[in-house]
Amino acid sequence: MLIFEHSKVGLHKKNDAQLTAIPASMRRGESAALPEVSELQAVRHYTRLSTKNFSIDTHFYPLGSCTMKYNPRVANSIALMPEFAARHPLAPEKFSQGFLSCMYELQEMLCEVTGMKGFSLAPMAGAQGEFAGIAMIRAYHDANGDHERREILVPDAAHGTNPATATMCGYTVKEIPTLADGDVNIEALAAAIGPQTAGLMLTNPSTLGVFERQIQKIAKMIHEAGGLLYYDGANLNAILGKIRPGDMGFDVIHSNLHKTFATPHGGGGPGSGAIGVSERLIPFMPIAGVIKDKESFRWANKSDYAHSIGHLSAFFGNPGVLIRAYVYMRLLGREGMTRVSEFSTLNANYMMAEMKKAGFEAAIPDRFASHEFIITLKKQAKELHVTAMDFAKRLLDLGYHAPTTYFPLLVPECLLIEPTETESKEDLDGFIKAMVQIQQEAENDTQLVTTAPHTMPVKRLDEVRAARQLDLSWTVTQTTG
Amino acid sequence: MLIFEHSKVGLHKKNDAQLTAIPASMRRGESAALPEVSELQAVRHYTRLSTKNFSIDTHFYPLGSCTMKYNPRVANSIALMPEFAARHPLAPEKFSQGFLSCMYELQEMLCEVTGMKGFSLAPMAGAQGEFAGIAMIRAYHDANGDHERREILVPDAAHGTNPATATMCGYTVKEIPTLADGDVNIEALAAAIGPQTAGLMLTNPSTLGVFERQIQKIAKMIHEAGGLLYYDGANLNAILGKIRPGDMGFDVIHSNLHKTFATPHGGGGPGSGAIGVSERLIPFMPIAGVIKDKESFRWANKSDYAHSIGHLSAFFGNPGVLIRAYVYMRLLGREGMTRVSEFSTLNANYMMAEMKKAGFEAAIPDRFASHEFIITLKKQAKELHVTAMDFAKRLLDLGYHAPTTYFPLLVPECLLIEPTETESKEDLDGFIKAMVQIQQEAENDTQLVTTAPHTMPVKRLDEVRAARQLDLSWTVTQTTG
Amino acid sequence: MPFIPHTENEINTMLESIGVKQIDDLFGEVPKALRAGELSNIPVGLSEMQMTQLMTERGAQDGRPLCFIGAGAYDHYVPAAVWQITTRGEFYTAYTPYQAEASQGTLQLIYEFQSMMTTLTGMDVSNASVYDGASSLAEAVLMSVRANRKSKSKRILVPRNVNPTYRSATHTLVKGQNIELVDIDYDKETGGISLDSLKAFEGEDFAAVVIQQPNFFGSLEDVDAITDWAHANNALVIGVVNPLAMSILKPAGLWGGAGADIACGDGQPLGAPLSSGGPYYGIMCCKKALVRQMPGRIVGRTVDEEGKEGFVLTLQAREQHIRRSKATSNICTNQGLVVTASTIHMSILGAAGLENAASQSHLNTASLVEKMCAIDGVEKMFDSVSFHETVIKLNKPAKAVVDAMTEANIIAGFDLSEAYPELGDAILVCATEQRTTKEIDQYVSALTKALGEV
Amino acid sequence: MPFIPHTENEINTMLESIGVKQIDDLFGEVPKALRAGELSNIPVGLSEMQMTQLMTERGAQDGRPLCFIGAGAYDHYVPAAVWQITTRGEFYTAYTPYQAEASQGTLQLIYEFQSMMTTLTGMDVSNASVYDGASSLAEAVLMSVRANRKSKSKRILVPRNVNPTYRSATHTLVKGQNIELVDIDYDKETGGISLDSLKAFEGEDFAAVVIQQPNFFGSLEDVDAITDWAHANNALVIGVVNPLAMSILKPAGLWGGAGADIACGDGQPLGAPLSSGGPYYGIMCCKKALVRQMPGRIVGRTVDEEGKEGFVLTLQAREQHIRRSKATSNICTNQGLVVTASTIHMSILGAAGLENAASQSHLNTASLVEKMCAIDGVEKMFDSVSFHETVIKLNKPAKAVVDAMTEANIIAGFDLSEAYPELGDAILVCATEQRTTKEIDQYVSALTKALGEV
Ligand SMILES: Cc1ncc(COP(=O)(O)O)c(C=O)c1O
Ligand SMILES: Cc1ncc(COP(=O)(O)O)c(C=O)c1O
Repeated sequence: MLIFEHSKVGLHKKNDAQLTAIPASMRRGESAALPEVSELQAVRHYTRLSTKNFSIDTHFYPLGSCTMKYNPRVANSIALMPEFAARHPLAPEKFSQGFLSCMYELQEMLCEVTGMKGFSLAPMAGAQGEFAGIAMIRAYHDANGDHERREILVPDAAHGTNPATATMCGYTVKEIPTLADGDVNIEALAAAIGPQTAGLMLTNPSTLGVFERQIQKIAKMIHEAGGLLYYDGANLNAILGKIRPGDMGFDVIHSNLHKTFATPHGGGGPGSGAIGVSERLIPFMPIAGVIKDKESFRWANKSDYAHSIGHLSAFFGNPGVLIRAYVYMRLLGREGMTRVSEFSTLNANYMMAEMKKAGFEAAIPDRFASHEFIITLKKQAKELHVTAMDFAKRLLDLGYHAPTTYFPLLVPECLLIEPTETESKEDLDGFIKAMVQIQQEAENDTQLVTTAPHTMPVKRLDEVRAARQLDLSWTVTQTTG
Repeated sequence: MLIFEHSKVGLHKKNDAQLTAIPASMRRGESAALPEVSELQAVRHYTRLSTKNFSIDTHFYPLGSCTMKYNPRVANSIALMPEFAARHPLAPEKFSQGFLSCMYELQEMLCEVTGMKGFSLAPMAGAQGEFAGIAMIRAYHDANGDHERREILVPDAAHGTNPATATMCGYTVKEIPTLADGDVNIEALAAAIGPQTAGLMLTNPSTLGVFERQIQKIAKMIHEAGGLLYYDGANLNAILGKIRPGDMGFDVIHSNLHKTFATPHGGGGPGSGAIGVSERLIPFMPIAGVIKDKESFRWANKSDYAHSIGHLSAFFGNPGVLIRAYVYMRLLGREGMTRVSEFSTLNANYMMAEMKKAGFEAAIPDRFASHEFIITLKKQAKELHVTAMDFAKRLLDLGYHAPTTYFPLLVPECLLIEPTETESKEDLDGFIKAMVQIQQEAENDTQLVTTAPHTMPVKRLDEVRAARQLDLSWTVTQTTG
Repeated sequence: MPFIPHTENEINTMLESIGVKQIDDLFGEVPKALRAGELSNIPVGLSEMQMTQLMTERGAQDGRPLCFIGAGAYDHYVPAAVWQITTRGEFYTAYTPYQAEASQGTLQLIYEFQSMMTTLTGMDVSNASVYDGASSLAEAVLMSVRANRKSKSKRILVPRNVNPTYRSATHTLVKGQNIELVDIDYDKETGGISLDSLKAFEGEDFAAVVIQQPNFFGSLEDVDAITDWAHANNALVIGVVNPLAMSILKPAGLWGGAGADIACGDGQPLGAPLSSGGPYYGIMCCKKALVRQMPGRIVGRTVDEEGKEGFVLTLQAREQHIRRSKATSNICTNQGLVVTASTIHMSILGAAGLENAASQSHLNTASLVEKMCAIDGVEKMFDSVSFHETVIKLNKPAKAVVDAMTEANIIAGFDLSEAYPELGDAILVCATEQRTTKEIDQYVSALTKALGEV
Repeated sequence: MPFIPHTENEINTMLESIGVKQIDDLFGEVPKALRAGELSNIPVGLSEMQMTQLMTERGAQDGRPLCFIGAGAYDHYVPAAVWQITTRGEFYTAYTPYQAEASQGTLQLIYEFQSMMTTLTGMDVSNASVYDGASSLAEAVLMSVRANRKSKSKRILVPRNVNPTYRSATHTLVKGQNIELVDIDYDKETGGISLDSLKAFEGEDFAAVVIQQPNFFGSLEDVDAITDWAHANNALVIGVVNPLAMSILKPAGLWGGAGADIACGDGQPLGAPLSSGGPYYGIMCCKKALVRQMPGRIVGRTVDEEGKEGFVLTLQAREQHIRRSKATSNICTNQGLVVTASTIHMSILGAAGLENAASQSHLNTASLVEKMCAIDGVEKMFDSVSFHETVIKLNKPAKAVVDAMTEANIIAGFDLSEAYPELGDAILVCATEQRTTKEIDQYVSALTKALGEV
């Protein structure tokens, strides 16, 4: 039932405030048709609704490329402390030293752990970080009078936001193929590079779950051609503290703090796509950063960045997310960073090894996985007509959130599995057991799998109907009619 | 799975603190066998465990005599404000004026709404309030040299805590029968009263859900015999703001703040059984109350109460509960008090009327209900062999918490139903519909009802086994064995 | 090891299964030269207790000043239930609802949110949020260029009284696609957009006209006239709205004869704490005909195999994970959790609750302004109708006055001198429903004192 | 109407169904003389926003002083996860788990709690809590009188170094049943109970001997010797324990040759915020043979009709709702929610976490005491081993010193002069693991200053 269906007209009372100063022609005639319910009805409705979700706090959630790790509860309580939660974004600096010092230190720690020279916390998600990065690359070329560079190179395994971002920045996108072993096809890359090349966007380890071994060579090729290198840091969890994008030669990177730095994903956000830059891109950084002047902290202004790409948001990104990331990094500390990549990698490789032993086919079987790995179910699809999606849905019945399905696009019938470092061996083993069970079901009782899930609040939903007979909002006539 | 079954020996690390000052003979040999789990494992375990409960926030919970009304969330956030949550009970008065002023005002408001002359917030639940009240009655008689009064009168409909409390205070208990119409049998009462009578404990409206019409007469009888009147305020919700126990002639009352004043029941507590007294019992009040001296507030000490019964607790009852009750009372205000009793009474009478129309038998059919009423299923038990407990269990399947079963003890196969004022007509109607459905099932598919519940995490549990083969705690050998 | 659930024993078993000796072997493919050294600029880890102590200190440094500033972020009351439920693990720690069957909680909630936004703005459809108010304007601009069939232009008319940071961010976000934002100046008397100033642009081709209601100066625009003018000139209308104001003002969908085409703005006033500027969320609503040009997630209601109602992400072919370089936007992660809070907030308050907060804010600001203007040398800058913000002209340097008032633990308002130097010493003040009469009086006496001192 | 979900229409429909004209008719049976008038001493209702403002002010009045006081309530760190999960509606707003099938969450949690308390105290069984430490001692005393088959006595030996409020509350709670608490004095040198002082009672009949470990002065008792003496004299042993101390000290179940018979105490150090004194919870553990004499709820593990594991309230025949006037106690509602928090707290910390908190508190107090005693005129009162509290003798009036230190925003300790006048100017100080070195140094300089001034 929708909250609107609990609504009773006449329940709520308006104050009789005098709005005579506002001409009637500017006022609203009828009140908005929001639900009229008691506080208990609202609390009960949304409490019950919440239980229809899987989440990290309730389920193992090995969604590849998403780094669904534990979100420490203390980060939440600190972010909601009244001093932070009620702080106005434009508060004078006198009322801001505590907050600004945290943001400054967060910038510094991110520089250190990524090997970059400057960090901006402004972008509000990974995709906005990508935007800021590519916009800086463009501003850099523009500042050099280098206006002919109109192309961004993107491997075909890349996340959809990469090409979409390049387009948004006015670039055309050229796709680079990937080899069977997961590395970029260097020859194809060499052929694609030219005076029109503005830059390359790369994830390393890639979304195929392997480390790009030629990275130093690739960086050299791009740089020699006058292009810049963008690092999509969605997979930073895999190398945190062990390998630094700056050392690999990247000029600009984003880091999804809502992944690597354990801020919650909130059922769709908010995130933070903080961006780091090499020395030469510092003048192009977006507004607004935090600067330390002797012992006090202040907001950066335009004069701090000669060629700033400008604002990305109304204020300063998502500070509530940034506070959470700051807390997480300080809890881990120096030594904890490396642990993240080590244990996320251990977990992924253990799962891959065990699943291979159980008969599943790894997409890249002969290399170590990074923090995630891919299983391809193309054999099952062909022989049993059971797809990766069928496995995914059946996993829900067995109490596991499904891995990412059908991404990256180049591996057929794939499941991209990312356990993260905060999951215990017990849960990894449970997941593998569930996969083995589904495999047996697929062989012996195919329909059980192809019609899954059976224990969720709904069965498989009609997506075609959803797109054709658009029903995007509730209207009163729907209940009376 | 128990949290212990997720435990892995060796997961947690101890600091290597030097405890050399403590002789080894006083130290513990082996560490306690507490679980060793990660924070995520603990969070996930208890988050999932919570979802196995029914609660007000998730279900209609018409548990008679328990007043399961909405517990405002703001009361929780205020009680957890660091200034209140981190306040030490023995903080000097300089650091206590804010807290003490709330407690003082709470005392005053409780006096006003109950018609009593003094209030103590010390008792930590209803039963402790009863204890304090009966102990005061005893201290009063003792102070008068009236040592022969050794008997407390209790109607047979009374809650179990009433006779248990009297015993705890060293009294013997004499039960008074109730008439079919729910009133006390006045003749039996008259016969029971004598020079040995210390007092009478009464709930009004009674646990039968009707108002004791002879209350003024009863009060007179007791008082004339030299006894005092105790009011069990568990049912105060029924008369809040409309009728005051003090005006009915009670000398001492307790109020379950965790019922009438909407503090949560927390799966078994904590509560508060604040007690109010008439003028003559003020000198006997327990320590510690809050006293206003000019503009500042202080703790009462022994010299404020000439004959105090003493301490009931280590500090001052359950202030976290008291803060919540204070917030609730201030939110309702003067005018909101009466609304509580009016709407809880409306809801109960509406349900009783509708259920009677649907063919159910009310225990006291010809009187208005108070805020609760009783349905007796003795016909169903006799004719269909379906008991009140069967109905109760089947209700769980249909998404409703069961009413109180088999209490009060004198009505056979009873369900004591208390909807409270915060439930909507929609939910009352839903409950009635469910009862009608169960009645039909009982007639047509008896077993469905007698073996319910079918959709809960467990089916009916073996209580006899639980009591005979006592298994009250987990031990390591249980998993290895 | 905080947050790592592995014992030594388990680690060994796992390494054995993989067939390596130590964890570091798993990084064997990485060139040695790329291995990081010690991260000496990162402090060593703190315990949760130490971290809480540290942040309690940091918070105490900032204190809790009295807030009389708005300028795009408003200090409204949020019922306690809102964030207590929002931070339940099931909402807080879920991902974007890709697996619909295991995400009906979030999906139904978003559907309810979309329904609430459409009734509030009077538009046909809503998405599930973009980042914030500024990015919502940028996305609206991009969308209008894609959607306007009557215009080939990449030029957008943007009044100077639209939030200056929104304008600046929009410029950043759209300039890569060669979209030009053309300024319209505001009327010096009223601070609003006059039809006269629009006349200068008649006959030119614009993809859209932007209207902020209330505008950045807090005043109400004649939205009907501007909307009709834009439509008459084949431009779409983008309304930048304060959603709380929408509860008492004419909703964007009803502006002029045909209504705004796109409504955007910041959802912060509907349940998001100020939180130093975010997370808030961007509103994005439009007419039905434009839905396929809309960026971001959209949830639709449908049925399952057994005909039972359920909810899914729909029209995904617009999005980057399907359409890649041809997507309507690069947005992926949005501001889901704040949308959750906002939906619960609106459910608890209802229309009446929003209207009460809106009108009390209006009245409080009016009272503040009246009391301020009784001080010598203080006056209203514009002759206009305010919602809950007003520009005040001072006879002393604005920055110095604002600074002086921090001594009284007051944030006095937004100093307009940088964004609008032509206004001289002017501040934008705001008193929401949370400001008590006592606090307003405190403000007025602090201002009197400050003006005497600077 | 806050919290009332009825519209006028619904009210009318409901009244019609009942067959009355107005709600007031439902109160028709109540004598007119008993109808209450206006409740003029109760203020009119506040909105949630106003209430929050009011309580923010009240909280600010009390501030957040530095806490160096224990005396039964200790300022330990509680991980943030604990109360975030505890206040989930499903735990927070459920009733006592009478309907087992719909309460498996709470029931399993209590079973886990019982398991944790037994391993911590070394006892066989635990109940689901009584009210607090004081009431747990009272219940233990009543229980010992019921349970001691070797003694007919209603006399209990209680050392004077047991928490004085516990002793006073116990007296209140047991005197109705003619139980007598007999004082044993503590040794003036050590503050502890010496075997010598016990000798005086040899040959007398006592139902039980109470031992507090650590005692109210913070010192450790020779629990083995006292336990053996008690058993040799046919008395049961009631241990009043600090459960956090139990993580490093010999658990009550292992005291002497046979172990304590009943362990009680206050659960506050295991996850309950100080909260002005409650809600905390009372611990109640005993030997298996005494379980049927135990008061309060007990949860047992059993199976359902299909053999599946499940949990129920058990041994209910002990309780008031069944046994009425013959019950083991009148307790009904206990401290469930705090037990929930405590169980989660112990799960997150584990034994190692508890031990770390306990030993760090021990070391911090030792450091505080050492630094204090370096001040002229300040010395330890007793020659004894402390856990995390110590009695300090001052050469100035204790009350005046404590008062003076409030100026430095410090709660200096518990003034012992009322409860133990014989000790002269003495305070009981405590520095938990939360007190930093900086704070301890702040304390010491504030004390130096205070001693100079008073
Ligand atoms: C590889 C990769 N790049 C970029 C992104 C985009 O990040 P966001 O969703 O925060 O915009 C994602 C997130 O899904 C990703 O997995
Ligand atoms: C009528 C009645 N009296 C007394 C009590 C005892 O109150 P408490 O459980 O708070 O001790 C109850 C609670 O169940 C009750 O219903």
